[in-house]
Amino acid sequence: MANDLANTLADLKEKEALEMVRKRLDAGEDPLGILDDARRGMEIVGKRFENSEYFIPDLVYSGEILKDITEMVKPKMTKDIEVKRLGKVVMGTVAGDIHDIGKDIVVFMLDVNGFEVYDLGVDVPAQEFVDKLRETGSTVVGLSGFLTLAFDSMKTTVDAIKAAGLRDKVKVMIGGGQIDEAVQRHTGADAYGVNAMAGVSLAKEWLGGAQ
Amino acid sequence: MADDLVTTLADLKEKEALGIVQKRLDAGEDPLAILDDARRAMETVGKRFENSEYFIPDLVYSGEILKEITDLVKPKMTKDVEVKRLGKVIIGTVSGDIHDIGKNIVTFMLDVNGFEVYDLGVDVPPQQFVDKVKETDSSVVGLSGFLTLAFDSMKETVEAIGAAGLRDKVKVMIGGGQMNEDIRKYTGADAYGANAMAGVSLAKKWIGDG
Amino acid sequence: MTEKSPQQLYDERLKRVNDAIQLKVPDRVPFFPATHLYAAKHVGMTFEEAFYDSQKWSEANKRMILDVDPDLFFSPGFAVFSSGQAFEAVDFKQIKWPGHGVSPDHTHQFVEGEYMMADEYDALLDDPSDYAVRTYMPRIYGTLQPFTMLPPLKAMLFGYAGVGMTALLAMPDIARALESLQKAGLEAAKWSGAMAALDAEMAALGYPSFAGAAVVVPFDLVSDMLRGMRGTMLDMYRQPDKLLATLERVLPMLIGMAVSGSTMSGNPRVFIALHRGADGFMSLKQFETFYWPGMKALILALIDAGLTPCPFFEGCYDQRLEYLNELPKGKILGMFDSTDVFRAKGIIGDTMCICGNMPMSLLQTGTPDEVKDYARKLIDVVGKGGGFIMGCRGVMDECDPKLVKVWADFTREYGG
Amino acid sequence: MDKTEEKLEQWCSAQGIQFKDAAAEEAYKKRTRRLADAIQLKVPDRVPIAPLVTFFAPNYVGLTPEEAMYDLDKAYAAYKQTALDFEWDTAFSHLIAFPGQWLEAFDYKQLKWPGHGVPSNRTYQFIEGEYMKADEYDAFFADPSDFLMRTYLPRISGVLAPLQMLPPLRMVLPYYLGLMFMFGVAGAMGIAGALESVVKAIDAFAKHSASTAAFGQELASLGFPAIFGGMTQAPFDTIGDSLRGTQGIMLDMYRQPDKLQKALDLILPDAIQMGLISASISPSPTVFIPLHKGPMGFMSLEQFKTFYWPTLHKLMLALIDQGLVPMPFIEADYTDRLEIISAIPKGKAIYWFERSDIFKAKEVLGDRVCIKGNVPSALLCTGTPDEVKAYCKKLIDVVGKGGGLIVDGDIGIADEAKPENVRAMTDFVKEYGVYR
Repeated sequence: MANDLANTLADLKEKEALEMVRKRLDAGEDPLGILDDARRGMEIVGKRFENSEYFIPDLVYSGEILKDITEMVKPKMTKDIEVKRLGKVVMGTVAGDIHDIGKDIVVFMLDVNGFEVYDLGVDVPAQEFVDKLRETGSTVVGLSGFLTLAFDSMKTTVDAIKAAGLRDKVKVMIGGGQIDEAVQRHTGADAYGVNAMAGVSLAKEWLGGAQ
Repeated sequence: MADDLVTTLADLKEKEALGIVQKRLDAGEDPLAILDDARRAMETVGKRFENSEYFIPDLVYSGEILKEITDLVKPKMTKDVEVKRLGKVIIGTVSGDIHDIGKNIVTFMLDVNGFEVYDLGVDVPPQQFVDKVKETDSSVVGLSGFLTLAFDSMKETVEAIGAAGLRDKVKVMIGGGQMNEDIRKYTGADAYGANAMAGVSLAKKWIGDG
Repeated sequence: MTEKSPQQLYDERLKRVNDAIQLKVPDRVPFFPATHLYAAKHVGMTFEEAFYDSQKWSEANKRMILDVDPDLFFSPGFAVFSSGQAFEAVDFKQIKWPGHGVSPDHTHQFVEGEYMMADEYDALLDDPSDYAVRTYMPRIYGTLQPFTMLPPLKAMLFGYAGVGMTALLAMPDIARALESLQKAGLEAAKWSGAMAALDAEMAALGYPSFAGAAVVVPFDLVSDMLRGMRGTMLDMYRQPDKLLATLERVLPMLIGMAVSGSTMSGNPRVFIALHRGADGFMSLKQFETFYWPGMKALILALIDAGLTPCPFFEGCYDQRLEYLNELPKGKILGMFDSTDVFRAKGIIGDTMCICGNMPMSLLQTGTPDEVKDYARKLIDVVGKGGGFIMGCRGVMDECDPKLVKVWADFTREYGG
Repeated sequence: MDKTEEKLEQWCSAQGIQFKDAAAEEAYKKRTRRLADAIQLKVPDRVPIAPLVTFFAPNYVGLTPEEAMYDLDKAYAAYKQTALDFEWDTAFSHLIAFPGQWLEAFDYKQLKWPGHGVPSNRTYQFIEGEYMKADEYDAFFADPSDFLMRTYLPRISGVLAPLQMLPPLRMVLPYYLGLMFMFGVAGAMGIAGALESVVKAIDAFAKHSASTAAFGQELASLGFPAIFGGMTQAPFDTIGDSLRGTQGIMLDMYRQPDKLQKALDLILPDAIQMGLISASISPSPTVFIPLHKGPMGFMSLEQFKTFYWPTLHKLMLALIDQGLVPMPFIEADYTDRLEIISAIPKGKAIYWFERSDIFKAKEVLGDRVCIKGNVPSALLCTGTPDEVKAYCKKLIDVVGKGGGLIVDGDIGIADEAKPENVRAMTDFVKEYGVYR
């Protein structure tokens, strides 16, 4: 039964998955157990994405199903769910750029891989990254950008982190659109990730958690 | 074969009827014979309309098919078709009124019943009726009207015919929309027809149907 | 040797490009930089000025084109498709433009959104223009919001009652909306006129412009303009039939748009920016079901109409290259972003002319030697045996003029 | 309380109406109650008389139809004086005396009107035509509103002819590509000029609408409810009148019945919307539906059942569903199709008969719908007061028995009706029509 939900969700069978959740709730099962299964289902989704069995639409769709499940389960919950997290990552699309597709995928993949992700959204000013790093004590920051204007915004952001005296405490990764090693050198970031999986690997390398 | 066209057209089987005409033309048949069959079919259509088996859409549709048949046959014709006509009738929608549906039905029915019909169209001034009577020497005039304004227009038309000194030479029938016996009296017409068949009967009565 | 006339130069450049498109070996590698807003940077003006001052924007492009000397130039009217004044007149919500939502020095950007809701497919399919007027336009143009109060446009058919509905058009809100539309129309016409004049001027100076019309493939129309990326992705699972019906429905309209646009401009090249069909954006199976049929049909229809489709393959198409071989040979100019064009040459090199993929990073942050090295590799590998046009991976908004010059000069020298 | 009753009660409560005085309020409430009772097949205090008035009102006060169509204030005064002189149970404004300025500004092709194709003392008339060709169904289906904008409107209005140069409106869907395209073309083609003319036309119509709305308010304040609240059409008539023409739609029943059927289904939701929207602005729950192309003679019973009735039936049921009271004006003769049209919920509609056998209608439909009609125009125009009274007596005796009758002329009050006959009809119904 437990296996069922994880796999059904992972197979993107929306109706069946929701039906299972409904049955388990009706049977009085622990909501946390259900959410834990769902989380494992999402992990499988992430794996499949990594293996190019799944693509962005599958991530979006699984996210929708998860949202539905959470909404069903929430009213029955008496305590908050606590998941052990591997570490904290701050993410955002840099100033001047409002593209969020790539950033959202990285956030998704970091999340299902056990990281606590602080998503600052799009068009994020350099100072906001700095503030968030201070506030959360995160040691990894991911800068996303689609347009070529992001080259300079990323550089400005890395410079701001440096000016705030945080440069040696945090690792900076960049990615998206036209970003490559040349841009990495231009911006002074620590690494460039060619895709979301690369971002996860970098985070694991920097924060630990590689299995 | 000949019967085929008559029944197919009368049954409104457009494709079949046109197919038959094409075959007969290809076989070198006399175009006039084909048109005669078509005319007989239209008579049947008229009968069925009279018997309330057919309705206006059927008249319209049969008219369309007939037009197509005529278009097919015409290029092959060497002489004009001559049909013996029972007599002449002038018809029109009276001044101020542009409704033609009722008038067209009466025209259709008079035609398939063997009358020579002069259709003056809609919004016809009294003088035009008078002129046409003089020109064609018709002895029957049909005044059609849909709106209540036609009451007066009909009255004026009948008066104009009278003023031209033709009143005793022609019979006037009226019909359409709100017309009834009261209006006939009001206009001074000779008769009121409740429908197209009544119009045909009146024409036959006045002109005789041979 | 006497100097060539502009007409001769024009013909020479066009022949160079057409030879490449027809997979022949041109006299040298044609050069087509996707300059987009680069002219502003080239002459030192803001992007905001480019959106608001047609004269300045035209002059900047003229100077830039004469300096860079391309075989095809990227029409300034394609970069700034209408003026800031026109957008303001209707309070255009779907993009942010320089000085209006984004910095005066940053390019305009599309505002991703669900402009059509999941349950509105039937309304769109039943009466597309009614949907466009009463539902879609009010969402994307702020000033047209009052159109939501209109009765169905079909109401005009309802005799006297329908006639009465026209009185609604006199409501002050509706009248104001119509006025704003009229104002935007006049501004847009003014802008288009200025851009067309510049294209004509450049032609007289010997420079052919890249494309005469732009269009999108059916899937991108739905994904970009209507349902949004997220909505369309969910529809592939939840209501695939409606999505497919819509894709089919919009195809003739897109073909018509491209064909009439080309006819009006007299330029056979049709720009098709491909957005949501790249590797990663959907599985191959989904590509085969939802994206490729409409894309293929559109391209074939354009070729049928005697036009030259110029798809820009945004992102990476490494996994989908085989599909492209279903297209006719020597009729298409394919522009590539991060697709491995060196590998692609071996797969689709006999089908379509390849243009691209000079990295933007090098043109913006690289060194002259890096630029030359990459360009050399492109010419050596992808340019082998013709069928190649030198171009870049994206648009050149932030490129360094010095590096652009290095790139242009090297292509002309080495590509001979 | 069902929805119809609820709506009728709301109407009778006269809420939101500013009355001139208490007498007016009492009169208004009495009149609406009388009509509500008749509609619901209860016995009212007397037979209501609620005539529709077109150009009788201008004629009655000595104004030509042309003047009524060109001078809003004079038209207003004419209809007001008529309402006050006859004191019927409802008032009808100059709503369908279309403003001539509007027709002129649009260069409207579907009507001839006084001074424009018909004499100044005559009513306007519709010009039959094939405004949509037989082979245009598919274009209509593919994008109905686009067809209307770019094909239909240019055909019915000279001023709107430039619309045919516009690209389809759906072209705005492909983002700025479409926008650029559309704006560019629109600008180039001088649509702006046409737009000005349109604005002028719309303005004329808006003044007219405002004036008729004010009329409704004033007459209500004086105690007279409106004769109807909304207006719509049977889908068959919409396709037949506005698009295909009588001849065209008749041929379509044979040659392309499937396409015709599809068009009828397509337009049905709009017909319902029309009724709902137009009725929503009036306190009166009745919806006027003039029927044109379905009577005996115009089509066989079989064709009526196949093409005409199904969508009309659905339209009326949809209106009833919202508590509205459909009031079809059943033009010409429906005597052989009374059974078919009796399939309607009890006490929720008004059937206004013209030339059908209204006495037989009472037999067949009397226990289902309220019957309206049908003093013959012939009598009103050419008869004597005594003849009119005799007809009204028979109407009240037979059709009015047990309630469920509203008296009107067969087509409303004929434009040329003699005032003394209208007076006789009015007085007689008020006197003899009292239920005791």
